[in-house]
Amino acid sequence: MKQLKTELVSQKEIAASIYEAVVFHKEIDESFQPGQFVHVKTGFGSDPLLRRPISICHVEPSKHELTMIYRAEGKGTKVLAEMVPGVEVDLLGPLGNGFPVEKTMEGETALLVGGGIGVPPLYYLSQELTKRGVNVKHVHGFQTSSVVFYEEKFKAYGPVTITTADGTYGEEGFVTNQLDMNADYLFACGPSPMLKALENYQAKKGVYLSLEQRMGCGIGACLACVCHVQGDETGFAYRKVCSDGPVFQAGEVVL
Amino acid sequence: MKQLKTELVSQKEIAASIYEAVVFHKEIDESFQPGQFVHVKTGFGSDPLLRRPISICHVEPSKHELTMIYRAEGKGTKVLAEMVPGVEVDLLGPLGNGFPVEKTMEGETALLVGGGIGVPPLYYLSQELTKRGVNVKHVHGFQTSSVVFYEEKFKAYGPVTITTADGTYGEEGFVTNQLDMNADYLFACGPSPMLKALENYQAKKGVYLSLEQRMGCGIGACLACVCHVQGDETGFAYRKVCSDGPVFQAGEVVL
Amino acid sequence: MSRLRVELPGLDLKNPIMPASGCFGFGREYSQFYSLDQLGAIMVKATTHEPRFGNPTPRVAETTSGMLNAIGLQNPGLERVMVEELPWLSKFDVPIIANVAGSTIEDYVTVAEEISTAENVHALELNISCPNVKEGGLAFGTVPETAYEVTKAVKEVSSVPVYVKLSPNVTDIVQMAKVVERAGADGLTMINTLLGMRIDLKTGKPILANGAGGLSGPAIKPVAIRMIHQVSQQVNIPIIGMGGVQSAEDVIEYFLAGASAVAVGTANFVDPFTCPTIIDALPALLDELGVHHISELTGRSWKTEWNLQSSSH
Amino acid sequence: MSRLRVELPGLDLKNPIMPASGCFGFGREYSQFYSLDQLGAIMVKATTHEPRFGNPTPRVAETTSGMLNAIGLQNPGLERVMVEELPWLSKFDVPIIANVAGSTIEDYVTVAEEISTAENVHALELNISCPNVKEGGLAFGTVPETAYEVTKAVKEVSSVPVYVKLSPNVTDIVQMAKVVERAGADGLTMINTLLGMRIDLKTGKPILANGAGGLSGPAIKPVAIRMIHQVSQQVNIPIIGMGGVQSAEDVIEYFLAGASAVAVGTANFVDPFTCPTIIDALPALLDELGVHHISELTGRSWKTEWNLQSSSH
Ligand SMILES: Cc1cc2nc3c(=O)[nH]c(=O)nc-3n(C[C@H](O)[C@H](O)[C@H](O)COP(=O)(O)OP(=O)(O)OC[C@H]3O[C@@H](n4cnc5c(N)ncnc54)[C@H](O)[C@@H]3O)c2cc1C
Ligand SMILES: Cc1cc2nc3c(=O)[nH]c(=O)nc-3n(C[C@H](O)[C@H](O)[C@H](O)COP(=O)(O)OP(=O)(O)OC[C@H]3O[C@@H](n4cnc5c(N)ncnc54)[C@H](O)[C@@H]3O)c2cc1C
Ligand SMILES: Cc1cc2nc3c(=O)[nH]c(=O)nc-3n(C[C@H](O)[C@H](O)[C@H](O)COP(=O)(O)O)c2cc1C
Ligand SMILES: Cc1cc2nc3c(=O)[nH]c(=O)nc-3n(C[C@H](O)[C@H](O)[C@H](O)COP(=O)(O)O)c2cc1C
Ligand code: FES
Ligand code: FES
Repeated sequence: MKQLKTELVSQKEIAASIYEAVVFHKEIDESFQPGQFVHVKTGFGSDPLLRRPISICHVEPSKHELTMIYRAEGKGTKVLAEMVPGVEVDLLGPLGNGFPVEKTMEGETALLVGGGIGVPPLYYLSQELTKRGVNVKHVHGFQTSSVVFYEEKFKAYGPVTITTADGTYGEEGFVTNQLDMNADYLFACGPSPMLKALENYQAKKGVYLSLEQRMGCGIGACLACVCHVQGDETGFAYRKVCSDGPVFQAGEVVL
Repeated sequence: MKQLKTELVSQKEIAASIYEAVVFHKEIDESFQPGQFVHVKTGFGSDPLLRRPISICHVEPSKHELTMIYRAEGKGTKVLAEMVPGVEVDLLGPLGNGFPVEKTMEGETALLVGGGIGVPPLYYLSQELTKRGVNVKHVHGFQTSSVVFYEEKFKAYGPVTITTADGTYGEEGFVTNQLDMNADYLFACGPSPMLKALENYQAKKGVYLSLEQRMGCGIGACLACVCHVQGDETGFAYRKVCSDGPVFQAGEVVL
Repeated sequence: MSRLRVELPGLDLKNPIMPASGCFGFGREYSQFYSLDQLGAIMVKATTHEPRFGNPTPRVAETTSGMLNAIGLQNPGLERVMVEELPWLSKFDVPIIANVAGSTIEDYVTVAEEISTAENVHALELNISCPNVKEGGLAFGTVPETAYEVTKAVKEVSSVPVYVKLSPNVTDIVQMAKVVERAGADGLTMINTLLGMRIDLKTGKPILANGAGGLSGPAIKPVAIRMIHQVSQQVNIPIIGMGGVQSAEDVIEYFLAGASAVAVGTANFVDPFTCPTIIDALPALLDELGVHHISELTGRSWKTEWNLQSSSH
Repeated sequence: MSRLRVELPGLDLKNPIMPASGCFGFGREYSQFYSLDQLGAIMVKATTHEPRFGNPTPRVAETTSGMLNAIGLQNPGLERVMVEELPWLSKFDVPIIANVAGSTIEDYVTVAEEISTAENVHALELNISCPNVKEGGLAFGTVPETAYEVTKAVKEVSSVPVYVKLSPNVTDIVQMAKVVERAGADGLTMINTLLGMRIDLKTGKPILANGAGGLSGPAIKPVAIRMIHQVSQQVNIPIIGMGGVQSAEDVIEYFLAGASAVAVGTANFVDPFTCPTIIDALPALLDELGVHHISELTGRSWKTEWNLQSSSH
């Protein structure tokens, strides 16, 4: 976990309001793991004030480059989208605990389920799983055709099913209708209703969900991002999404 | 008076922390007069919030270009200095009443006295006076040699005496020690102590001083920038620096 | 445009957007940018009985996403406002809300009585919350008893409905609101500025000649939203909200909190076209939110019926 | 570095910069960025008698140049703070200011009595101004009588000096300050957050699950400066100032207003190195201002002797 004043190498709109930004810093290396995130300062003054949590979509350790994919929707991400190559992008990272890639073994199967801007971290995950010889399948849900991204890129690692809520691309409906029920692992990232729907998926070896929560510090100090622990009777047990998560095993925390 | 979303054509540091910025907008034309100013939005969000008043240093009506020279010192001007050619610079202008160029006549003499960042508006003034056949002399005071600018440019219109407070360039001391006492007109812009010292200069035809004041709206609506009227017994008479000024005849308002 | 039309005591507004008092003078300057006919109403600069010069300069200072002002109620006095400013404004088809200030209750009464007779003045805004004058001003707005008295006295003489402008510099804004409602106020306008200060590092002294001043701009919006959210649940008179409004989205936030109309202050200085830009943007934003008429939004953040409705979506 | 050294009741600070309570946990996280030895002191997260989970999420929302929080005093409770957190912090050479909170006076007394015995706790900060808990919290900080009582009760049991943290959500901050001074407070810390709210346009409801929350960050700095300017002229106990501090310049502004030390809250989230960066920048800034020792700046904005001195320059 470091503060890195990275350089914006490139930035492009890869789908409607969805941007892919690549940053460079010599300390970007293999310590950045799939499912971890970076906390990004957008703009220069005090408006917007807080950093924005963005998942690590990909890291090229040899080039010291990190890719993020984000939707420019609110104030901060819109400012980020306006930043041009060459400018400094201040980020904290790598933050949190990612997907447990190290638990997986060659020949196992993993189902990766992403919803909207929950899809990006699965890309890096898919690559790392593939490297270990895990067989990967993807199911990605989007609102509509114009916001679909990275389909081809994911195909390099395994089959990809796309769903759109309005049926304008791929299968109509939600990811939950397209799940292969035989995977050893399920790894998912997306909006909270999607995660809730996946919580009871019976994967043989484990279901891991990446959560979202509004954050202050992003490093575990401010207690903005806590969630309750499942089965805790005292009511006081908690996990911090930023530093204990964002990835939790299904059943660990209350969604 | 219009809101113009101009394009920043060029920007360079011409002396220590002194920037020359040129902006383009097709509505920049001869209606922009020497001594008037523009009210400039710096940066994009709400921080900094208020516009910054900057004098018109020069206008090229044929090219629809306006030049400003400013010192990057506080928050807003520092943000402005970071803006790169191609970006939009939102300004209101032309604002206020400038120097009464139209009163001058061929063959008359004018002494132009500038202090620090009060020098820029005199450049456009000097050009316009010269066009009318007025004989122009310049006395410009600066803190120190590193912040002296535009000496050669002013020389194109008439002799230039430079003073520096620390004696590192030109004459040591203040502009007030270098005044030719025979001019028909004295036109001055600079810090308030300098203007006070010049208030009683006996020019045959008139002394005109350009004032500075902290502003809110810049157009006469908020009453942030008022000054008292000399000799007013009621105490209620006032002038607004932004819309009645910034140029006043010596003796009109209380400095 | 009828989806923006709002009716409030004394005010039939073609839209609920108006410049806030003190940030628009008497309209002359901004009329150089656009026709004032577009505005829902205009809250003109505070008027006192006698002319006032106000405070020494500097009168404004910038803060992070805000500004401080200590104008000190400079104005030409009741007579000139009646003879010069209001008649000039009458050429526009826009109701005027006259901001009334004073140092004593008699001052308020005198101004209110006369100014409320001006043809285009459709409502008064009682400024009992100006932080920038020594006597009166803020004191009226922070002491419930005086707030009550001045409101009641003005109500008795005013020919038009009276809105009372609340100060945020109080421990209990709900109490103040209830007190002025009880005194007969027809509506509330809130919030006036928060008391603030900036100090110049070089001189070591406050930037404003007056020392402290009133903080306005986007920085204070969350305080205004909170207060309107609280007050609108406890009173039965409408609220015109203000504080940091810059966009149509901000306006919607104020309505959701409990406002029935919204005023724009500091933002006029930042972008002179703020009011017409907001007015133009509102219909599309209402579409996006699936709302037909803007008034449907008032108080939705706390209205439980709406909670039930929306949860069935 | 002796030009930054500051002595306050119970506190011998190598510099006057410390993280503000609730914005730095118990130091563990930020110790990954830099050694906590560098800090003047640490104001740790509020401790209550029993553990608390706090409020439901979302607990934070961004505002223009500020943020709202409604954490709700989540903390592991007195016992674990005594056994785990404070001992962990004792490996650093830095005095701890323990932030004490509760729902009843007894709660405060219990926590204060015990926590003040911890070896590295050099002072208490009495949090009578938390806007985010239903009972106690803000109520203690807005009613003079209760503020008096809780301060007095805690003073009686505390083994270390007691600083009282004032709420800005009051009509008369000077009165509150005087009351707690009279009750025996050794110092003041101010300000806690302003009450604010943001509403989500899409849901129509407040962003924070709690509804309202505490506004912090640069947006509130002018309010804090104004209050410290007022209070420091009326009390004889020192003030640790806070609210929107981001830079060494901000720190100087607080000193000029009347603070004797300064705490950094929200800025830690924006830049984790804010405290050490400020500490490093201060000496050069003092040089620029021609000041030898930072304490010389306390209250200069209102000290008349300094007016006279400086005018002879
Ligand atoms: C661990 C984690 C990883 C994420 N990864 C990605 C990603 O790879 N790509 C992507 O597009 N988005 C991602 N998000 C969501 C992203 O953080 C928000 O969309 C973003 O913060 C919204 O900022 P804004 O400026 O667009 O909106 P604004 O409305 O201006 O945001 C205001 C405040 O609310 C917070 N906020 C608003 N929406 C969210 C949200 N959904 N989750 C958390 N905070 C929010 C912002 O961080 C900010 O503090 C991730 C969130 C988390 C927690
Ligand atoms: C009519 C007029 C013409 C001017 N022309 C020029 C020019 O051509 N070149 C130039 O460099 N400067 C000029 N100035 C001064 C310039 O406006 C200030 O230096 C600038 O506003 C400071 O902004 P900042 O962001 O650097 O400082 P900040 O400290 O961030 O400013 C904070 C606030 O104070 C105001 N302020 C601070 N100093 C001054 C000042 N000296 N005068 C007025 N407002 C101030 C700012 O406008 C802003 O609202 C002019 C001022 C006026 C009134
Ligand atoms: C320069 C200035 C002058 C003001 N003058 C008045 C006034 O005369 N009467 C009044 O009731 N409010 C006055 N106000 C307060 C505004 O009407 C408004 O309540 C406040 O600024 C908050 O809104 P904003 O954040 O949109 O500016 C003034 C505000 C500013 C900035
Ligand atoms: C997330 C968060 C949690 C806070 N928790 C506490 C707390 O536990 N006790 C307390 O006295 N103040 C608490 N505060 C208030 C801060 O200590 C500080 O007074 C306030 O945030 C203003 O300073 P700032 O603008 O630098 O953040 C908290 C503030 C924030 C932002
Ligand atoms: S965001 Fe601060 S603890 Fe998680
Ligand atoms: S700056 Fe507003 S009247 Fe001059």
